[in-house]
Amino acid sequence: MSWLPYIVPAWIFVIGLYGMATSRHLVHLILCLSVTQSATYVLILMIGYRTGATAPVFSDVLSTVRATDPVVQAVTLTDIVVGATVTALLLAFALRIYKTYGTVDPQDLRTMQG
Amino acid sequence: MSPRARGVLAAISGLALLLVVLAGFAKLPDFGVYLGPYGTLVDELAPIQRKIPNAITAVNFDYRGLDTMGEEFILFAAVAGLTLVLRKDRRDTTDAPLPSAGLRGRADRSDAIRAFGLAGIAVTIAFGVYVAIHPHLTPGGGFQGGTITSGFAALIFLALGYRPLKRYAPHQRTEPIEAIGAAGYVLVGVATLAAAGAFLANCLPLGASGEFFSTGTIPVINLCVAVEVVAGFVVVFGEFADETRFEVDDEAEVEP
Amino acid sequence: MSELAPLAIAVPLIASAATAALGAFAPRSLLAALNVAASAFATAACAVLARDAALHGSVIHWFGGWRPAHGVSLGIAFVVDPVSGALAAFAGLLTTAAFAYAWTYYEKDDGAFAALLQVFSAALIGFFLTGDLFNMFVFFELMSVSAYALTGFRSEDSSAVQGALSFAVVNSTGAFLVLTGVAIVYARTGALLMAQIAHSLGGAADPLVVVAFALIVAGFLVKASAAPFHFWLSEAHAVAPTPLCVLFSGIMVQAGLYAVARTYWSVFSGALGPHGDGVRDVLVAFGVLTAIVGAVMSYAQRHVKRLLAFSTVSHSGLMLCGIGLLDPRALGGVFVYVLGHGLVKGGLFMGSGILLNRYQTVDVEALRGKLRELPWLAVVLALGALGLAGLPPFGTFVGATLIDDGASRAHLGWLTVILLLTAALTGAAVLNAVGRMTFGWGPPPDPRAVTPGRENPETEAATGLRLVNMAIPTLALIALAIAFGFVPVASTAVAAAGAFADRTVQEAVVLAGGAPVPLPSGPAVPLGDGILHGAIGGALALALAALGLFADRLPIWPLLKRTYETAMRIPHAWHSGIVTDYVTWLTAGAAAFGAALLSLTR
Amino acid sequence: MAVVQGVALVLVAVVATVAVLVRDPKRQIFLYMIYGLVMTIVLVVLQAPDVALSELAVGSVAIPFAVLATLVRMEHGKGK
Repeated sequence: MSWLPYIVPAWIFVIGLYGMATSRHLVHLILCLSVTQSATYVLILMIGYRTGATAPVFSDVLSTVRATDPVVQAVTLTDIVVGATVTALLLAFALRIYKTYGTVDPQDLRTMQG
Repeated sequence: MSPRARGVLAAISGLALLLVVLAGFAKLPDFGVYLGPYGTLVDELAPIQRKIPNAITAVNFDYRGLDTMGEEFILFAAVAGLTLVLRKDRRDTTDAPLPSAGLRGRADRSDAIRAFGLAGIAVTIAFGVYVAIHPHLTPGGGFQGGTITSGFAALIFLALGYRPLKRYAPHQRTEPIEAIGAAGYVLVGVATLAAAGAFLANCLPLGASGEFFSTGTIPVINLCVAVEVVAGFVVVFGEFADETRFEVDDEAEVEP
Repeated sequence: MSELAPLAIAVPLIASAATAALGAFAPRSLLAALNVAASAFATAACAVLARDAALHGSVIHWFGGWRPAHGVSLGIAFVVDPVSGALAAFAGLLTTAAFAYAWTYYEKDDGAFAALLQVFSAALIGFFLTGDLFNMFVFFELMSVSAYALTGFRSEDSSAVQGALSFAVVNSTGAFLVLTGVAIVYARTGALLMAQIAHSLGGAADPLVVVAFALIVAGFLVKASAAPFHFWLSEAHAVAPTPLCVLFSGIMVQAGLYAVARTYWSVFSGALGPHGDGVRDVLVAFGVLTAIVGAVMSYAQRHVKRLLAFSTVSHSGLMLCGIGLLDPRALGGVFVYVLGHGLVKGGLFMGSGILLNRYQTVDVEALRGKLRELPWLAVVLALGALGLAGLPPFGTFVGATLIDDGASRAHLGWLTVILLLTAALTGAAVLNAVGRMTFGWGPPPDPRAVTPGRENPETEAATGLRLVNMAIPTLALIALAIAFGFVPVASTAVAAAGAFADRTVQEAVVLAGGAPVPLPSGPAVPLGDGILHGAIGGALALALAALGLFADRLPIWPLLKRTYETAMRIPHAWHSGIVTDYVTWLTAGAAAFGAALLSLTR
Repeated sequence: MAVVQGVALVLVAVVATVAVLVRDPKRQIFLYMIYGLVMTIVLVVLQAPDVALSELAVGSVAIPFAVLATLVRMEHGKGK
């Protein structure tokens, strides 16, 4: 049953989606999207984790201590920075929408119906 | 859909998705058991092949350097899009000053806050740069250090105000720098393609492990990334700071 | 020769950064020339690679020079087979056309449009060429982010930003699904190179493999705009700058479909092969749903760009059916269809851009009778409509023929009928609009319906040189679409799809460094039945268009009208324009897709 | 170590839930910052110091800054 910890990223992913789906404010929605994305980081890093291992930074080249998977960490690292800029881009969109319509409730923004 | 109907449907389908995902997760290797050959191999080989103690950096800037190049341009595209939306919009519609003070009411910014702010800015830059330039030796690198360093722009704005931000972190001028950082990464790739026959293959001497000038192309690429990340986030901070700009304040803003 | 593969993305990226850095100072003509040259280079590089791959076998470039050691890959590889090379070249071609069309487009812009478009095209090319699953995700994100920014480009028009937001929220969520799938498949195999994952997965599937496949494919289906993940598409298309719509509809959506095929054939076909029937049923079901929803919605539109966008949804469903048949012959048909459809749809979007430019609107009712001033454009649009319906000699009919072959080989004869009908309906939608805009035919609009206001013109009014500048690429794409039908590609496409689907050869070549295998000559493909089918499709399109235009003269018109309007309320209600609804549908769709796959592959 | 990891993981799931269910962005952003901090702890106990550094800078400074600026702007009503 040692897969139980994986419930955590699955839960964060789904609760983030639920928050997006029921959101009534675009800024809230964007932060929920960011929470959903963070679920993927947790999942990826958990997958690369190995019990008792250290971070894959070796102070001396001939180290014999087991290390965690550097690939997953490299992957996550860049993703976090990218996630932040995408969040910023979305906030800019939300702000622009607000300036026109005076609202950021998705329910009130239905000009695209059809 | 009505909000209520949507809430119900979202809850039901979210639950269903959770079950589907968990059906797969249940067959994952136990937590704490890592089976894959990839990471293990990199851990073994990176210190030998690249004379680098930090295996993450080796993956980021060499073994999977192409991914990082892609991520660099994601940053580039997102910042360009953000600038486009916010700046064009300000030019078009909101030239008129807004009525009241914004994020930083200047009246309540005491000398103590300024002093702490200045100290914070100095520490942020020092720490950020330190983290940014030693990725081949310790945890850190252009991404981490770059984001930390760029925090100085946010601090200037919060502690000192809008004008100092414009003066010490003029984000319109950092935009070309961001592009140069992004282009630098690709140009390293093209140069190594010409020199070593493969895109992003190392063609510089590796040096001795643990020294500052070692690991070949990695510090060069790291520098490009650091430049781009700092410049990119300075633009982001500057653009959002511009959004809270009110002319009333600009007049009264005190230089530090 | 493999050096061309990284250059195909490096050159556009450098051009992009240079455009952004110099945009404020350099003369516009210089930047335009730089960008067209960079795109043309990328196109040529991909074409050469594709040709090379066909003649000598897959072209592989190992980034950083890290070849696999002892069967374990350390790095990332671009693996160019004839299919991925050809599609990358096509992406380059459409980008070049878009740059040419936009040559004088954004005169007040400081280069941001060109810089972003260049990043977008590099991302597409990288997406097609890569042989690494995580790298594919990176290019997927790069493509998406530059597309969001480009969609919101006309930010003076606030609905553009709104469309961009819906697009970004839905597609980002899709990307997270892909990433989750990649993560759990990495946990199982410890590999990211597709060939190595496939090797390591072997021939056994358990729920983990099925769920990983479901998540990855569901995420890519968001990009492919399969129902119920398609809602973002019409919004993004309606507001995006026209040169961009050409790329969105012509190749970006198809990139999502390509990724579905790539994921199945290069990664999961060994493990899921024994459950092929279940996978096929699910994919075809989603494809049919998409084809029908898209066609019906397309026919109901009066905004030309939205009409074309929904028609893209429908054609994407058709191609998804072709992929879902899991048959190399149908798959070859899909690849031909991508090219044929991309040329036609690109031409149609460029035509709509001319309308928008000249009349500041693309609302059919507002344009009633106006197209008489531009008879050549009416002809182009009508021809494009017939191309959508699959009338020979448009390239689409060759693709449709092969997909039909696959369907009958899988004993799914009914599928042929549905695909014929939906394609005809999308053609009819355009013909209907052309009839109204040119001759003022058709019943007048319901006065209760809201009339959309003037749209922001994308450019200064088209006169003289600028009109010529926009007309040339439009005509060129439609002409190419017709000419493409005469190129004997069918047999080669089937052979290329066979190589694309051959996982064992890919493993041997990529992972073990085996000798590449040149493309064998494909089977003979008789097109007789296909020509007949295509002719029926064209005739159906004309008949359905006539029904929309002249049905008000029938005695049963009031009943017909009431029934139609009542029935259409349901799909209209789905397309509510509310982004949270779209997220809900996406969640429901992903759950349904995963659950269906789990139950059918037990 | 296992206990610390367990606690951190449960905590991150709880904070995520709260951060999502608080509907008012003005309050949500502070929970989001706490979420960033908890996430940083999780990353540290998963032996990912590099990632933790990034998350700290992004989740506790960069995104909150952009969000707060956006919310301040929204306080002032629509443009023009």
